[in-house]
Amino acid sequence: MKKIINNPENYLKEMLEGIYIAHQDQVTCVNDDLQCYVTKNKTPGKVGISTGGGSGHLPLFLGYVGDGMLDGCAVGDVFQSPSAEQMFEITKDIDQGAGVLYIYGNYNGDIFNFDMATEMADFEENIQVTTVLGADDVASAGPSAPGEKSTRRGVAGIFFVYKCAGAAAAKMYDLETVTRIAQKAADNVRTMGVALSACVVPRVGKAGFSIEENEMEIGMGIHGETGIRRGQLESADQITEEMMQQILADLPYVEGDEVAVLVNGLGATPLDEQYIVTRKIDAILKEKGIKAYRYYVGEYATALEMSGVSISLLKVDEELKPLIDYPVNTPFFKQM
Amino acid sequence: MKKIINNPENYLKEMLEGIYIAHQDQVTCVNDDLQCYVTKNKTPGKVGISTGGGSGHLPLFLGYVGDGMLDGCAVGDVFQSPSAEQMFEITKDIDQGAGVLYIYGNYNGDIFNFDMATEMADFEENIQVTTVLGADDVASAGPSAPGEKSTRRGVAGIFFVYKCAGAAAAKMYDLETVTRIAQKAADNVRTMGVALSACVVPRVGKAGFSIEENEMEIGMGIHGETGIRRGQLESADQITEEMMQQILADLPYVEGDEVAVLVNGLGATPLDEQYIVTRKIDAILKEKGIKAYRYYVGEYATALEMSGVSISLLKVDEELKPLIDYPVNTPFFKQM
Amino acid sequence: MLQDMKRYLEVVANIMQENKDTLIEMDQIVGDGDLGLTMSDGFRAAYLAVKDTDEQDLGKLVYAGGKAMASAVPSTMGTLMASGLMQAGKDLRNQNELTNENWVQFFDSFEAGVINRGKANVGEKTFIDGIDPAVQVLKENIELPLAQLASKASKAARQGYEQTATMIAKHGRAATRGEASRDLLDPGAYVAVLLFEAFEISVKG
Amino acid sequence: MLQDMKRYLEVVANIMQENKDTLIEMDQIVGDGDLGLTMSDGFRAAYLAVKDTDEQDLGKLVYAGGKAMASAVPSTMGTLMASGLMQAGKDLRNQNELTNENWVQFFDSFEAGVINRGKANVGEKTFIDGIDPAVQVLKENIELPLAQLASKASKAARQGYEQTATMIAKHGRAATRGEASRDLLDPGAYVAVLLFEAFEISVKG
Ligand SMILES: Nc1ncnc2c1ncn2[C@@H]1O[C@H](COP(=O)(O)OP(=O)(O)O)[C@@H](O)[C@H]1O
Ligand SMILES: Nc1ncnc2c1ncn2[C@@H]1O[C@H](COP(=O)(O)OP(=O)(O)O)[C@@H](O)[C@H]1O
Ligand SMILES: [Mg+2]
Ligand SMILES: [Mg+2]
Ligand SMILES: [Mg+2]
Ligand SMILES: [Mg+2]
Repeated sequence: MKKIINNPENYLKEMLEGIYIAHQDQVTCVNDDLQCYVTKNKTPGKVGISTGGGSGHLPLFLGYVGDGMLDGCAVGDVFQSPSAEQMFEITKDIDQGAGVLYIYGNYNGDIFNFDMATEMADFEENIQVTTVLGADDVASAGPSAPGEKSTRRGVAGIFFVYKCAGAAAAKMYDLETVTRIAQKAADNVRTMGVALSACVVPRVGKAGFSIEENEMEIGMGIHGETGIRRGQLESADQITEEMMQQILADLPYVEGDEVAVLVNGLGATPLDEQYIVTRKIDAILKEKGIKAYRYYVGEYATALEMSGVSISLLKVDEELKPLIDYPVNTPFFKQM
Repeated sequence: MKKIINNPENYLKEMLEGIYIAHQDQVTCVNDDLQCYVTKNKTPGKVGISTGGGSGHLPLFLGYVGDGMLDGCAVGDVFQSPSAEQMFEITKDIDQGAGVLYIYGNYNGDIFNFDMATEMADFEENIQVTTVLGADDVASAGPSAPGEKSTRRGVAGIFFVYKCAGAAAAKMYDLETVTRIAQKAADNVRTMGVALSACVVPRVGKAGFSIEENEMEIGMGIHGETGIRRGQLESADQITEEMMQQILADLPYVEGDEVAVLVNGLGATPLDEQYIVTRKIDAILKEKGIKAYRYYVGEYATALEMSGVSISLLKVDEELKPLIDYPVNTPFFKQM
Repeated sequence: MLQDMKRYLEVVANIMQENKDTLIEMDQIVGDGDLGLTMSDGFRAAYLAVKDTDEQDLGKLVYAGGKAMASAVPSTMGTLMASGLMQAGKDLRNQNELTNENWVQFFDSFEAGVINRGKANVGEKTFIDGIDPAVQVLKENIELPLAQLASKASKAARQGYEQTATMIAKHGRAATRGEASRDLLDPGAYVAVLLFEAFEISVKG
Repeated sequence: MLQDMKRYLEVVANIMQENKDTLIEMDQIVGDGDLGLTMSDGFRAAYLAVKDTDEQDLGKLVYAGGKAMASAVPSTMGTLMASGLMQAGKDLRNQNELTNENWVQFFDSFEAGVINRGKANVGEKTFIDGIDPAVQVLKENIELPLAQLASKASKAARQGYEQTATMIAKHGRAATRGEASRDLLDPGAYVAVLLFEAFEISVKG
């Protein structure tokens, strides 16, 4: 384990202290619980949006709390869900009188806890809460049958759900509308990733799996979950082609569509390589007659020091485009 | 070598193509030479600011081209200087009638080429050019005697020189003033880094050095240049303490000073760890009675997939503070 | 004697601690490897929350342990185990002795709490496949001396656990492996085995 | 015959290619390891720029090679070698034969161009410590048959290079090592050795 840390038991606490120090003008915590992370900027009548999930994915999840995006985030320990009580405390803090939307990734632990928190918010405070799950990882399972719950994991594509829902809330739409828009974004985003190396949970101290020097794993999850194919490392163009094929076929995205594209680094992969992938994505989209409405490139959802990238496509229409374009100002992500 | 790339010979070209595709609304290149990177946004009468240097450090150098910062950047191959002709072409493009300031790191190759470019600008186009060097790496050499050229390498601290000079130019100050301010920022910034692992130049294909699993190197340069001490990996607090001691003693920064702080990830080190370092920096500054005016945390100057961090302190006064606060909008760095 | 429940939770905390690495390794094969940490931290938190209390209501005592566990380790299995304890606590309200009936109620309610939160059925390769056969045995043999009852239940839990190597996972991270998950033993079901081993030890005296 | 200069630049390009890995390894010890790439690419570019030209002016031919090298490999040594060629080109303007005098002028001007750009003195552990002794030998033995002259110069370059293992680096990345740089051989000085080995080979016929 090669990390710049102190006692692994203090990893979360010290990381959060650093974040609150650096960004004290914009964010704070509820009831002195560092794991209850909220924006300082409230707007009466605005729908509150909260997220939550395990740490180890910065800037996901807390990095999207700020103007034009989210209001709060329950922060779990590395790769672990925060607790229902923490989610509930945040819900009370960010309710600005118009109800609260939960947007989080499709993981058991998070679902169980957000469900408990929803019950608490209903019973104890009469706050209306709705939920939209991020379940964008094409590699993690087949598409779900109509009416069935998706078994797909949520990965980087949740960024687009935050982006659209956050802009809708900032425009003072009501809870029903913000929820509908979030669900629409979730329904129209697909992601696929590739991993080149493992990552180490600080308290575990060693990698939970390994990838050989000449290998890659297509479709690996952001906690190291098994992907769809382990094989010889290929060229950037080949890897991009394989991932794009799976993504494009899934929704499917077709000629004439417009998409917002997120090229996301998993942690150790230089930006250089992410742009080499971007170049190939653009060539593939052009060939298919799909228009790239906007590109986001960089680290948006990481897996500690894992190396690799993921690609997310969001199909946009006239309702989503202005929401994608809406300005954002969080300590970790800004758009003008 | 574990990289998502195609033929290493095409690394630079393909990376730049990706960047121009993703950010076509803001940047372009001169004369179809991808390595001559300039902003699309010109302001008549504004001092033009150009930088340049080898690739492999994204978002350095080209990432700081945009509103409120730089106008152009000559992009070299990985860890190699761009050519004098490329610098000259950019100089002609970004001269908005008020002369051009070159800000770049203190490396032989860059100096030789920018010197050639300065001669060309003088002789061939009669454009007035001034130069300020980034030479902030405390680990790379002792302080230079008064009047002597610094032998220190330029590393992440150049970000602050760009920031101040960029804001000064945006405020329409003249070349002499912008140059004076850039020099003042350069004189008041100090950096120290630590590396935990090596990086691989794509065309070389293997690491130029290695760091054992339990080792770190304090003071290593962003091309893997030897630092001041190789030793057992220590805790985040110990490492931060050692780096801060050397930085603080160097200017020196003293009680009552105000500083802007940059905590910079070298590429593979998660943001989490950078914030653990931030927390300790803040404790040390408080103890010394130095005020942290603003924190920047993230990847600002990387060394491909090297893991490690650097700390930069800029001493600010009433002239520099509003320049630090001035808004910026580049594809890679935004401040509101 | 409520002391018996405190002692049981102490033995559980210890056995999870001893099996921490085993659970980590098992979970690393199908999931993210956190199970050893969450089970040892979580049951430790439950025990510490009840250890020094004067509470005389068995139900409130168990419920408090569950709430403490929920806050300490809000992972999948952490929340499920907490939900189990909390449900058992609700159903044991106003009891203050550990009769055979109350022990059986404890495990029966524990299972119900987990099912209510996690919605898994028998045969879907989860914790349920470890606890369910043991609860059946408890119910059918409620008249046996406690030590014998515990040992019978413990055997049933282990058999149930071993059966998971023939099932396809339908829940959690393992589910994404589909058919490939079949030959693997389920780590959550192994937690059920440990809960009943602890029961055996703690009632042996 | 300008053919001789083209042939010389071809041999240089080949010898840099052959020594690519050696130069990379030497430069990795003190610097960033790029030297093998820049020298082989740079001198290849210089050669390709003159290879098929009808240019009859020796100076213009050499200058064109230098400009091509400057654009191709703008690294420290790349720019220095380009500055050397460009200076030699300026000083050989209007010449069209490769007499002994012009060969000596070529290397003398080459050194001057490098010093003008890089401002290094003899004894500062750079390329200069390889080329300077060789240029002295050339000047002192200008009347010798060309093959002998080249071989004498080549020996002097190698001796100069070996001397660098006693010097402290004052320039470039190596300079930051201070006293620790003393025992190391300078890779830039080794490039001077290769330039004279190529000279020896190319005039041997
Ligand atoms: N819905 C469920 N009901 C009961 N047990 C479950 C359920 N989902 C998962 N489990 C159990 O949880 C175990 C994994 O727990 P844990 O490691 O905490 O999950 P994760 O880390 O994947 O969130 C599995 O082995 C399984 O036995
Ligand atoms: N000012 C100088 N004058 C002459 N030679 C120099 C000078 N500075 C450096 N060198 C030579 O350049 C060599 C390194 O070249 P190169 O690898 O291109 O530099 P870098 O990669 O460090 O920029 C050194 O070994 C040295 O011989
Ligand atoms: Mg990173
Ligand atoms: Mg990175
Ligand atoms: Mg797990
Ligand atoms: Mg070099």
